[in-house]
Amino acid sequence: MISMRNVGKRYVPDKPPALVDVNVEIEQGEFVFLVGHSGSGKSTFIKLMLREILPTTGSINVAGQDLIKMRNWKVPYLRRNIGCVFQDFKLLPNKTTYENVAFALEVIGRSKHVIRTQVPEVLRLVGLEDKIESYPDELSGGEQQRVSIARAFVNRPPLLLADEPTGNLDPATSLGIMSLLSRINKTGTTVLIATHDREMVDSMRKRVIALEGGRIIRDQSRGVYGYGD
Amino acid sequence: MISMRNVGKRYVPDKPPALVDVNVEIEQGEFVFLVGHSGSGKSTFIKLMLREILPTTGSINVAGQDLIKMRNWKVPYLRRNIGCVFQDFKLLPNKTTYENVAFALEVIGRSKHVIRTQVPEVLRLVGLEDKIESYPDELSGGEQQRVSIARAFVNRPPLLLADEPTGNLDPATSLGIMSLLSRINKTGTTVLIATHDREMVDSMRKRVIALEGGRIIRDQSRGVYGYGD
Amino acid sequence: MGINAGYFIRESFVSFRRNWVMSLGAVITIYLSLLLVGASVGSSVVVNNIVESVEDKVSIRIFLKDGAATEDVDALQAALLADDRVKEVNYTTKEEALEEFKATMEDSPEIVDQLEVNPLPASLDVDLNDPQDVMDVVATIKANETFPNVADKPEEPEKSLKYGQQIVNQLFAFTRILRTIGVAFIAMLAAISLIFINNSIRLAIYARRKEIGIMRLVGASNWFIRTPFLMEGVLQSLIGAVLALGTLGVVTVYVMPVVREQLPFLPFSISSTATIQISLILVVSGMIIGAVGSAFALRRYLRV
Amino acid sequence: MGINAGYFIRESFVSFRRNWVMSLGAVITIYLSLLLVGASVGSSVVVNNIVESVEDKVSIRIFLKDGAATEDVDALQAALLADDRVKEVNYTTKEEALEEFKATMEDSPEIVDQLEVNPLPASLDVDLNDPQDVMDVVATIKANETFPNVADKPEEPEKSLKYGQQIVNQLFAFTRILRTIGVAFIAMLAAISLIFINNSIRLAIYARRKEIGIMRLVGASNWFIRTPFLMEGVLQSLIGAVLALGTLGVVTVYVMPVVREQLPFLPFSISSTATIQISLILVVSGMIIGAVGSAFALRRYLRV
Ligand SMILES: Nc1ncnc2c1ncn2[C@@H]1O[C@H](COP(=O)(O)OP(=O)(O)OP(=O)(O)O)[C@@H](O)[C@H]1O
Ligand SMILES: Nc1ncnc2c1ncn2[C@@H]1O[C@H](COP(=O)(O)OP(=O)(O)OP(=O)(O)O)[C@@H](O)[C@H]1O
Ligand SMILES: [Mg+2]
Ligand SMILES: [Mg+2]
Repeated sequence: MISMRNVGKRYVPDKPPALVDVNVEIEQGEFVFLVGHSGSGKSTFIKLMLREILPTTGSINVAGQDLIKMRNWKVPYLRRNIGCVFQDFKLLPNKTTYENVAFALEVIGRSKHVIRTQVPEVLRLVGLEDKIESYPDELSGGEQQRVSIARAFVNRPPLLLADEPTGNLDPATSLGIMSLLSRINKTGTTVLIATHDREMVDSMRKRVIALEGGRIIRDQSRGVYGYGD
Repeated sequence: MISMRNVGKRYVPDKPPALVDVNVEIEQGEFVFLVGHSGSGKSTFIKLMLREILPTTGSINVAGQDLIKMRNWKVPYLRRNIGCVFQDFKLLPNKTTYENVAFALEVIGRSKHVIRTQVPEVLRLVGLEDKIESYPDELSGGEQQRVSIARAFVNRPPLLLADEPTGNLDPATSLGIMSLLSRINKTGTTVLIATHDREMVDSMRKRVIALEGGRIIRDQSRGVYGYGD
Repeated sequence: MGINAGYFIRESFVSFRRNWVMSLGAVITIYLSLLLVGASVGSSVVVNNIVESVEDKVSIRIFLKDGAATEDVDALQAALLADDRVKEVNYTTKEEALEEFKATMEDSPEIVDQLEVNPLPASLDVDLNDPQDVMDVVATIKANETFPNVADKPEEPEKSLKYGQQIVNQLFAFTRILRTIGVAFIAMLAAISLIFINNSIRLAIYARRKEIGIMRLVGASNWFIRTPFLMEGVLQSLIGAVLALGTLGVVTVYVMPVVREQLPFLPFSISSTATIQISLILVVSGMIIGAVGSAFALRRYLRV
Repeated sequence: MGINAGYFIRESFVSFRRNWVMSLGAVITIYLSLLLVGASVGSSVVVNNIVESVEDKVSIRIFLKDGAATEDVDALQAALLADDRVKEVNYTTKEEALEEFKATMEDSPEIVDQLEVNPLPASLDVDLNDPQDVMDVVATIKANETFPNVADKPEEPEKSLKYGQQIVNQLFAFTRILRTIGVAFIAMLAAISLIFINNSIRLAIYARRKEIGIMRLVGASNWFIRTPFLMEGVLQSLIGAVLALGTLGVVTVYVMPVVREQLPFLPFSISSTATIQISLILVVSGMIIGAVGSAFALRRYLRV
């Protein structure tokens, strides 16, 4: 599903790079945690996958497509196969909760009928059934995060990326979201989660990739959060 | 320092209110955690304190001033005595890390000399000494959060509010921030932290105010995160 | 993979309403720009009419010598009439010339009273289709072979022709400049309007660049993002154009009659074809500007 | 609590640079608006000069009867000269009148040849300070007691006075309309420019409303937020005004001489005082518009 070879990313020429020599293979259907200190390169990793940015060196292959050689106009089609929960949510400020989630379906040309049935269903799953008409700035931080989560998987993408999906959620809600992601994974979706939530990582016992200073320092199946602190 | 009496807040007339009948007294020098599920009213509580919004009912007193009767032009002077870490960081996008932090000092008319010595000092405390010239969109989520923290206490305010200050930070960095806040509290600053970080709350054993559906359901000194999940 | 056709229409209207500060800004800019352009095109049509009516007074008078052979005069007249540039040729007899002279001299009838013989020559009066051709036609007349036979003073051809020699040059120099200035001014206004409109659309899209980036990240293709923006641009332009048209209409209906009353001697008028043309140009160019402006402004933000 | 004076200056320049899309938009708008206003004020000065030069040709000629008493003529002349509205009064003798007539009749010298006695009357030619007063002065002359004594045809006062009766009314009606249209057009342009400038400043500030909200939340007082915005607005306006001035300067230096060469008979000129006045007005009004526009646009977002 995902294959990175010798990937490096340097945002500013004379500053230390955000990623160095990253080699990763992720199979279809895997459930992977990406952990690391603040600034260790987790979001950069995810942005590369979405082709939001291009790597400075190395090659990336997602869903059988070479992201470096990919033509610009093909990028939207790649992204439609990737659901992404962004660290800063990236909700459209002029659209309601409902419209934000529906947008992901409109983009791929789903019919009105499909949208009308799927969107409320997904919003119910993340516990936002009574915030359907609210604009993002009328939502609490955790509610915005859940809208972002709902939008990410409403179109059942084969690959789900989540950048810190529970940073603004209380432990109970986090647990709910995690079991939701786990259920989505069981249906065959590949799931990659960048997180700081030690409790969650430790309890799930899934594959863990740990970054530090842009390098992979650990890649364990059935791992734990680690870092002896 | 803070006194709320029968405070209620309803954003939309025919929706359930965000806060109901809240009565709280917080003394100068206290260290208080505010916990609760997503959407339980924590950010609303903090916004009321900053007079970002006005309550629908009840009265609020912060630092000896009645916020409901307060004239509009006096609000900036209130806010200069309150450092606040916002859940969505609220950094100025056109200013660098340094300038964002310096802004809090410029606002209160501190001299260039003071700014030049204090800002780098504070940025070092939150571990951002090498991100001084970066703009917010060149920072990772956790780095932005730390800029927001640095800005909140750079002018040594008597009251420090923090809304989810470690949501985007790894456990190690979180711990560093927490011990920093605890040290700031020891110098006499009142600290109020809205958080979901169970580990942190449980380890600090400070006063905990728990909200649920906008009501205070628990107010314990030396409490724990609670919620048996 | 059917696309909701209604999506784009709904989307552009909703967005127009929700981003009303921006939309209003764009509409106002388009409205005023088109108003300005429309007003100046209208005024230039009016000025052009006036200029033409002045120019139409330019004609050539050929003085004939007493007793010129009728065949010669007829031959000259026929030759002139055969010329494309000539509208009509009238013959003025000596007596008619004297009557005209008396009319102009009515303040000093003593002068006319003292005249014993009629000193005024008969003449051929040549009206032209395009007054600008006057010098050319004069040259043609001088070159005509029968002209010396009939001219009042054949040895001095210049003196046998009257066409306001100095005035004509000045008049045409002036009207030429006036027309050039008019065209230049309208071109300038049009260019400035374009820049203004493009500017305000660019600002409106700049203010929403984050949104566009988000749409891209969620997998929207460029045309999917662009279409509602373009339609919104067209909608804004359409509203602006209609408002401009309405204002111009009101001015035409209520202000023009007042001006016409004040200046009954000047041909203040715009034909209804010209009005319809101006309207159509305003609306169509408004819409094109809106669409093209939005498309250009969007390009920058559609790359990520 | 000393304030860094330098803060605001630095802040407004830095912000101008970092928000250059917005700044550029505002500068372009201000530049073109002021250019438009400046160009039309300039043109209206030129047109006004032309109109005045045409109007200056309006004068009153009083025909005197042959053998009118010199004292009476002198008395009338003195009375006229005493009038504020009269610039000068010249005496034209019968001989001079005949010379003039010959000059106009040079095409038909036969008419002049046939004259045995000089039928033309002597006259007093009255030049006015303000040509618009012509009708009033005519009335005054008719009311003057020595006028009937010297008039060529005392029983028909209208016939003893020549001032282009029909032409004068038409001319003044036309120039009045021309002036009104000129003023209205400039007023419209100025109003539209104001709206444009305000519009683009408003859009620029709208695009930064989030920032303004953040500043408020961090404890910045309204004037602390406002000052850099206002200074930025003034800076933008200043740049726009200077660009507009430069463009107008280039046009005056390079284009005006060409036009003047083409139309030597028309007084195409703008005095340097007028130029300086226009420049000053442009720059100052530009700055005021920038400051006031920003202040107004900010008000909405300074409430939280
Ligand atoms: N656009 C950019 N320009 C320059 N530097 C950048 C940019 N984006 C990120 N960086 C830097 O790259 C490094 C890695 O950033 P990244 O966002 O990947 O971290 P992260 O692991 O997601 O951290 P966090 O947990 O705090 O979100 C950081 O030091 C950051 O400052
Ligand atoms: N501007 C607003 N307009 C309408 N409703 C609002 C607005 N802001 C917040 N709310 C609602 O009020 C409730 C409380 O919101 P608040 O932001 O205080 O929650 P919170 O405790 O901070 O949650 P989280 O932990 O998710 O940040 C939520 O249900 C939210 O949807
Ligand atoms: Mg990150
Ligand atoms: Mg909150």
